[in-house]
Amino acid sequence: MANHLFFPLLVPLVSAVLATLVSQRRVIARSIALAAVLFNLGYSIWLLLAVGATGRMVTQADDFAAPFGISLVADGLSAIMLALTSVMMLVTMLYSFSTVSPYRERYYYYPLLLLLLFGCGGAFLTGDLFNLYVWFEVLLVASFGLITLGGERGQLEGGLKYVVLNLLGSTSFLVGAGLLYGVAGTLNMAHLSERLGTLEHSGIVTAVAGFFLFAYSSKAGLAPLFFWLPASYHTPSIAVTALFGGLLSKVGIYALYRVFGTVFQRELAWLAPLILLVAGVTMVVGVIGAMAQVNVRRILAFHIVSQMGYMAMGLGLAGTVGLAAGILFMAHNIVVKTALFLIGGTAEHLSGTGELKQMGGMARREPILAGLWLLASFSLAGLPPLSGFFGKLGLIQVGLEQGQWLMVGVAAAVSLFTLFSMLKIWNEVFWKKAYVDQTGMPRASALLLAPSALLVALSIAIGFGASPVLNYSRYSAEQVFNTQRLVQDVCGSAGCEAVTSTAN
Amino acid sequence: MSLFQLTMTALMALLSLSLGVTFWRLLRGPSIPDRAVAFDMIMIHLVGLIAMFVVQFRQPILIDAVIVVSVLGFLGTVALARYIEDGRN
Amino acid sequence: MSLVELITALLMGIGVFFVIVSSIGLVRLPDLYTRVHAAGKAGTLGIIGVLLGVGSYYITSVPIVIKMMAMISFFFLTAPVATHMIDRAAFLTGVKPMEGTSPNELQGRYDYRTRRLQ
Amino acid sequence: MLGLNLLLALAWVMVNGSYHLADWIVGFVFSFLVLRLSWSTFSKEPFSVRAYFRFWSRNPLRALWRWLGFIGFGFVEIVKANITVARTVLSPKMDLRPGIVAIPLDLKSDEGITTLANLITLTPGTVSLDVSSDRKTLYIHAFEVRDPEELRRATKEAYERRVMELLL
Amino acid sequence: MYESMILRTIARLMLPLLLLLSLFMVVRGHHLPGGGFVGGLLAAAAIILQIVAFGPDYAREIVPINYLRLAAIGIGSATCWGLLALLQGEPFMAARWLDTAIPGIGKLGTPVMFDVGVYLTVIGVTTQLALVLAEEPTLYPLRRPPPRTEPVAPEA
Amino acid sequence: MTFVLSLVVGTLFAGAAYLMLRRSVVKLILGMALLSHGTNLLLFLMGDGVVKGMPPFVDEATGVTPTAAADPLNQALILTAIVINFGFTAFILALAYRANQAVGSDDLDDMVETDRL
Amino acid sequence: MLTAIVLSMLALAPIGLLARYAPRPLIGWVLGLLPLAAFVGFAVRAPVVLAGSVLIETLPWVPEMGLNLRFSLDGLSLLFALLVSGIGTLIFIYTAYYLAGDPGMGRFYVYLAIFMGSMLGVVLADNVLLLFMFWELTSVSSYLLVGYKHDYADARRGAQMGLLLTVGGGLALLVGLVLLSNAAGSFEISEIIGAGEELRASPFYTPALLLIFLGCFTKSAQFPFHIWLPNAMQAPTPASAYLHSATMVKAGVYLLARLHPALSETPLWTYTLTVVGATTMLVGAAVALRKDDIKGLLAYSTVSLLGTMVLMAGIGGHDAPVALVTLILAHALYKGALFMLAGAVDHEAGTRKLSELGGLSREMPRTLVLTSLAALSAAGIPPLFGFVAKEELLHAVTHSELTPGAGLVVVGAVVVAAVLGILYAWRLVSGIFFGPAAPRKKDHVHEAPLGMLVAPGVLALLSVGLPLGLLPMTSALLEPAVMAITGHAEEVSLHLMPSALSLPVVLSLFAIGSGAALTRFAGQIGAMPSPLPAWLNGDRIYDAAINGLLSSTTAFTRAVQNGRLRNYILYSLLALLAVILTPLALFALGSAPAPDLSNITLPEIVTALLIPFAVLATIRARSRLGAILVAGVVGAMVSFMFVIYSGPDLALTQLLVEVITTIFFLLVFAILPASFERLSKPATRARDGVVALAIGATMAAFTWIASSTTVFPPISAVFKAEALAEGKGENVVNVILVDFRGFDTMGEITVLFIALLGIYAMLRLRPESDPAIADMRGKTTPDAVALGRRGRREMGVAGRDGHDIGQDTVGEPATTAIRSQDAREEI
Ligand code: NA
Ligand code: NA
Repeated sequence: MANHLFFPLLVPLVSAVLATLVSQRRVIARSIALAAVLFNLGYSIWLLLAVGATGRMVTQADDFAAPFGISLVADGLSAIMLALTSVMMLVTMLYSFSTVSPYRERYYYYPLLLLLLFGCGGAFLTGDLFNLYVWFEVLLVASFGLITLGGERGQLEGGLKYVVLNLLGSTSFLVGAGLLYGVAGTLNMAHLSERLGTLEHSGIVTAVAGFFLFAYSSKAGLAPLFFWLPASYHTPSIAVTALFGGLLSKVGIYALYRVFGTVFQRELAWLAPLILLVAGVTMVVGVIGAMAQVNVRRILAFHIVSQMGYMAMGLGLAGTVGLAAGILFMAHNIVVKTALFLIGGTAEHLSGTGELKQMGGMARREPILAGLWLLASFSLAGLPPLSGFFGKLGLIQVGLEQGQWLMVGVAAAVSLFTLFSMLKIWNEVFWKKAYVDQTGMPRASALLLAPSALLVALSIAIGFGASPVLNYSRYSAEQVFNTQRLVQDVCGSAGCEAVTSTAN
Repeated sequence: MSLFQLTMTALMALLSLSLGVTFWRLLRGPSIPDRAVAFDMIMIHLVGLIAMFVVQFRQPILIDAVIVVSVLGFLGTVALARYIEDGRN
Repeated sequence: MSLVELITALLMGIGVFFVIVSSIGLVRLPDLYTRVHAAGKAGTLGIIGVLLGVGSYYITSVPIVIKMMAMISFFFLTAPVATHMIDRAAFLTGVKPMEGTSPNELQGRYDYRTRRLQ
Repeated sequence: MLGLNLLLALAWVMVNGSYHLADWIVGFVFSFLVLRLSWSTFSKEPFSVRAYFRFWSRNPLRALWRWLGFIGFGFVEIVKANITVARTVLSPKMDLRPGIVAIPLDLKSDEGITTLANLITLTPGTVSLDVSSDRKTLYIHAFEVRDPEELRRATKEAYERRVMELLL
Repeated sequence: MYESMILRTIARLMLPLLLLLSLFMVVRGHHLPGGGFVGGLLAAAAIILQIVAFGPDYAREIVPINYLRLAAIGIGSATCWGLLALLQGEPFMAARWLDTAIPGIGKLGTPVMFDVGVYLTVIGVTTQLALVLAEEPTLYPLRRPPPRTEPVAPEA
Repeated sequence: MTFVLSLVVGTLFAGAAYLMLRRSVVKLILGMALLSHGTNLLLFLMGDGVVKGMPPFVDEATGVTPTAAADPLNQALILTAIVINFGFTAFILALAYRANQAVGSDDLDDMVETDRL
Repeated sequence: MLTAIVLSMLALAPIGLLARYAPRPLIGWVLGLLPLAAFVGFAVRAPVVLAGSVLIETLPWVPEMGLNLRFSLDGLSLLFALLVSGIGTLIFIYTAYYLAGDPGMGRFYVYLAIFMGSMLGVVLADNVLLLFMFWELTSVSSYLLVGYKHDYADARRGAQMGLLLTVGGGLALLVGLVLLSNAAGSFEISEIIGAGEELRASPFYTPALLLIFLGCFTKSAQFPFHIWLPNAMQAPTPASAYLHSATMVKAGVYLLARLHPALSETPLWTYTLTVVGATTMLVGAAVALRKDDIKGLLAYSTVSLLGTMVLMAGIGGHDAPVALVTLILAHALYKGALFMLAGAVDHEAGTRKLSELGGLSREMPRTLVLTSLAALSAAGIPPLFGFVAKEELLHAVTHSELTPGAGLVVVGAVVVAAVLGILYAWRLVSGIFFGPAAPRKKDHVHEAPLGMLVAPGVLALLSVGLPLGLLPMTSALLEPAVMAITGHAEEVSLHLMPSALSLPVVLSLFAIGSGAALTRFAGQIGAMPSPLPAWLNGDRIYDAAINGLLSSTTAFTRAVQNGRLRNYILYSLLALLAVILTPLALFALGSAPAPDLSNITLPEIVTALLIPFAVLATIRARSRLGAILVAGVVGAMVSFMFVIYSGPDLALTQLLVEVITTIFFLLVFAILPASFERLSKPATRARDGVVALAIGATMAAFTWIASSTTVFPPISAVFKAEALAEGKGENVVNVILVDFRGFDTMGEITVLFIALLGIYAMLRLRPESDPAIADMRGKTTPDAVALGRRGRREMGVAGRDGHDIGQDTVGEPATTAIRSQDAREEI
């Protein structure tokens, strides 16, 4: 049993408790948090390699056998998500050190971050549907805390929308899990996939899948369920925005991939056209919103929505290659989106405002920042040889192979509009003459630049190392879809149903 | 069904009808304290119903539930009365 | 029906009767201050009757009997407090007593500024 | 406080229905714990071993006896009160003459006044409304007020006197 | 807020009783309805009753605990009991039981101790929430927002 | 009875939906409370049949849980859901209160500054 | 080696930053070594290629996607590679003089170097994806170069227009190339070319070709996408000369030529290119004649030439490819020279407007000579290389594979374009150097420094030198290029003097003659009002499109993201209905069993029915506290259901939570306005009611169907069986919670804990409690200050307030608002 799978959960949890107890001593709290994140980073990189080498790893929480107890399952997708989570957490934490006000730091900023890490880790590792719900709620409530931390009016207003709409999604998840238990009598995803796989076509299962589609789509901010995202993501501290924009919104996509790839494999085939439709609409609506906005973080927030469409497209292509392309795109997007928020946030931080109209002159004043922005925004728009190109190319190739002309066309067109609105920021923030006298404006310190530089470097690295990344994505996608193997890994060679019938 | 159980069922039915009557007061108001009284009475009905359920279905483990409901009824009513004092209805 | 069952049914019947009385009172009585009488007295006695019924049904079980006794004392202690709080809240929030309530010696005794009762 | 502690320990073992020494000890320890936690609600002086060992009453048995008598009295009153209420509520035409009457208090202690107030609420025709902030007046609401002075006198006579026998 | 002597007297009396009841719920929770949650909520209810009767400031003094820390400690201890097995090379939260039952309490094992952690967490969280909410100033009367100058858009 | 309770679940969800579509913050929160009740009741009905008066406890006399006893697993799930929901409700309450305070109104239509262009 | 050249050009780009430090303009010569090295590298390989071999190098990159670092050097690539690196060398030198006084020169060199590397990549790539990658990189570097003077709005606009159009076309190109590769089964260009037959027969041929055309037309500024090119003249002149005339804009032509063997000779190919090319040729020439700005004039003449090249790629026939490569070379030489010379004039005279120039022949004689040479070549006057090219061009159009009618039209168009070309060349030279001198923009206009004339000089002289003696060598260079276009061996022999008086020669002479005759009217023709309506102006259309895009997106976003939570909830509920009700109605509703109403007792039904009543009462409640209470009763009734149906733990927990939540509610919302206001209109309420009923009915149906269908037995039997033995407890639910599924519980208490942290921070950390912040916003309230202080005390940070606030960094909106306000007031 791979009991080490508990460490990336327990280390943040225990650190969060400790950081809570010492929260007023910022240096100690920071050190604890940093140590935990570094541990998770190291662990997740090891896990990435180990899973790649030996395949899926499984353990049972509470030592209660699958499918009755809660399984922890680490496969390629989990490992990728876990690693990206750690990197993003590290980067945003470093960025927080120099940007988050001491007040916010003392009011449990680091414990909340660590608990978010805890929740994400659990969500990525669990193999149990209800347990996934619990982790969703953990990370959700941690995100509630972070998004409202500071108590500004915008945060409260936006936070309320965030909370309410996300809870609708959560409720749908819970209802879906309950209905599925009522029909299929189990909660373990491997067992569920085994049981549902034996059904020819069950109407009620297809209908129940709708709840999950709604729930995860609303977490992922797919159209028409994205409203919470642009309403709230620009309100908290920059570091939090960056973390949420880069990482958190992808948890919904992860769940879509995971649950529809394993449990609802049959329903995925049915729902694929709908998912593609949703994906296309999401891309378009998101980019339209981004074009309309006039504030750095608000533009970027709408871009998250738009990019979610691409990730949903990966699922809508309903197959290993499509999912692999989606995973690649997601990995790219997590990195680049966080980078953009950090860079744009730094410009905002230095300018004292995020309104495009009142900014300017950054290219001359902070050329490194400008360079980073240009790279990151071109990557987002999918210009080669940055990571975004490969993400987009993968989707386009699979889309063309499957004859999804319209989808490919939309995806291509949207990337042009993405470029357009990124140029808007570039023009207004970096190229335009400074709106105000900048003589008194602070300079971007190395600590402020380093996190985004790291991410941009990572984006370039994903571009140049696209081959191994794509291979790993394919490996992960195959693991997701290969439910037979999943069942054997989780419940033993005879399968979960055999375990159940002997136990009864 | 024995006579005793029949009696209990009948009593429970009466009590639940009484609950409905109390509920009417809760809906009707008109003042908040009126609703508070009704709330208190509803909790008392619940205690009664659960207590009778304990007897009818021979479920002594539910007695703890009876205790908790009573405590909560008191707490709820008092808190309600307490925090509406400053209001002007 | 055994004796225990008979007693139980009797006690419970009494209890239910008074609970019903209290809820009818709640509906029929003209103002809040009089309704509180019904709730505070009939409700309490009613529930005590029911609880006594439970106690008598499980008369051989000491823990249950003790619990029932504890609950009865609890109601004795708390039910009047609840009625007092409700009455007071009503008076403070300006709920008018019915026509013909006289005397009203509490009228004007609350000092809204110092939050004291003279 | 020790007495209360023992009383709670007794309640613990009886509620658990198991009377081993271990149960007594556990009950005692738990009771001690909660009493220690809620110490300041009972005692003005800070917690000390001495304060803990101070008994509640000098003559517990007699107090117990008096309390039992009081409860019996109260019970009878409650039944009477309920019959009154039932008659009023169930009569087709309700003829009420309610009123709010202030009753001067001779009782001083919190416990005493509270007991009186509760007793008044549970007895026929009257409900305690509030106690004045200086604790010298109890306001009651009565179903039937024909003569306020008479009500004041009767209440003090019938109830306050009995409570004063127990608590001051 | 008007103080109520009657309520205070009863609330004082209730505190130890309810706390004891909550302990009872926890101890018996493995066998009867109850457990860490119910116990914790009940204990918190006992303290909330004090808040209702005495106000938050005095309630803090009556049971002077930092509830936020209590909650943290609760979570920490719950985790620690789960860690026991992990350190012995078994999955997190694998149960460890003492061989003999503790007289007066019953079988003791990590799940029971975990439940105690839950109990502490729930007390800490619920009570602290009640305290901070009770310490808030009353919300109304609010100043109303200025009247809209722009015409109200039609319903979407 | 399952059928009647299904209808009850439906009314809870309908009420929740209606309340959540109102403009008042208070109604919104009440709607969410109804939503959680509906969800809990729904989960409750998903167990191994609805059983009257036979909770999932080990029978002291026989030492085994009756097979006819209610489904313990979905009850455990509901308990988890209740507690999680408790945390969320508290959070929304506090948030709504603070938003109410910051905006100076409890009309949700006054809280449009963050995202309206 | 090819890989090394391309990648090293890109990798070495940062050395351009040296230009910030080293002595100017000497550094230009040093940096020029970079392209020179590349030029030498290609020159060294030239003999092999000219001998007919193709050099191919392959390095795997992302083989899974078909992307490999595969470069090939054949005749066409060699021609372009030599042009790119050769002209690049000259431009590097020229730049050092042109930008001598510009502090940002280092940056400029970096962009130039990136461009050069990318352009080399485009022409050398033998993998469509690799080609696309470099293709996009040239667009990006062009963007940076055009926007070099980004303080000016026009520069930003020009840069953006170019990038959007070329990247937009690039996306089409990408899709087209992927389609093509899928059809050909390979991403390697050499293999795609080999699969010409299959490709033309493939159903993907038409879409792929159209998409590729879109890419090529935008890149090569074909009508109507040409508008970006004149706007790209915002770039400093070296960039204009290099990218927007000599090299980058020819990438589209290059790609057409490259794919010619595989895709040409279909009506789609031939006529699309012919129509687009000819139109562009005429439009460009006509507009060029009317331009006052010299760079604008040159830009439109480039457009015209690019049209001509596309035309050559399209019309087919034996001679068109020859004409194409000759034109490419000739145009690169004279247009590069003209741009650089125009830059020199601009640099010295301080203006680029013909109306503000004139009579500079005395001050700038050397420039005059070089400009005249280049312009004569551009006009196709013998014996310059431009003439040779024009001969080939006319030869090609008269021997095309078009239908006779179409062929005639094209011949006419080419002749007209040639006449116009002579006219604008004349306008350029005469307008700058002759005629009346306009008032000077600068005081002392004098000859450009010699170094600045080196680069255009070389190109201008090549225009002379190639025909005068180097023609055989040129032919040898162009021959393999033509071979690459046609796909089979061709013989190219350029000659200055026609051997016979053929039709092309006649046409050529006619063009020269009529052009010369019309020169005296050149001014008038240029001053004529445009025959086109004002709105039919590419720039206006572009601006209108951008503005329309912005305003329509704004309107849409305003309507959708309208800030109203209830609308968002409505959308969500409708979406939920869509995804659950549809499958339910389609697949599951039929399987619903009939309701079973037996075995129900009165207490059950009464208490169960109280719930709907309470729900209704909650909705209808006019008083807030009433609503809160009634909702509380719902919770109580639900708990009672739990009691009856064997969930005592649920009942207890539910009830405790219910009451405590209600108390929380009271704590913060205790003092409320007496009643709800009716905020929504009746129609809204009716609509919401319908939605709510639909949701309710759907959920009821789901509950009933799912609870009555049990496809598989639940696993819960195991929990019942194992509770005592494994979990040592009699309360099975509690055993699950703390043991069997304790992990869930772990998460759940964490949720509670996190909620506490969040709420605590929300209630205690108050921006308005902070005197330093709140005073400035005038929002301090005594309560808030007290709470904030209390929070700080609890956090143990009392006494350090001032310190903290001083440190409160600008990232927080609170302080930033103040900061930016201050900053604005200072101005
Ligand atoms: Na275990
Ligand atoms: Na079922």
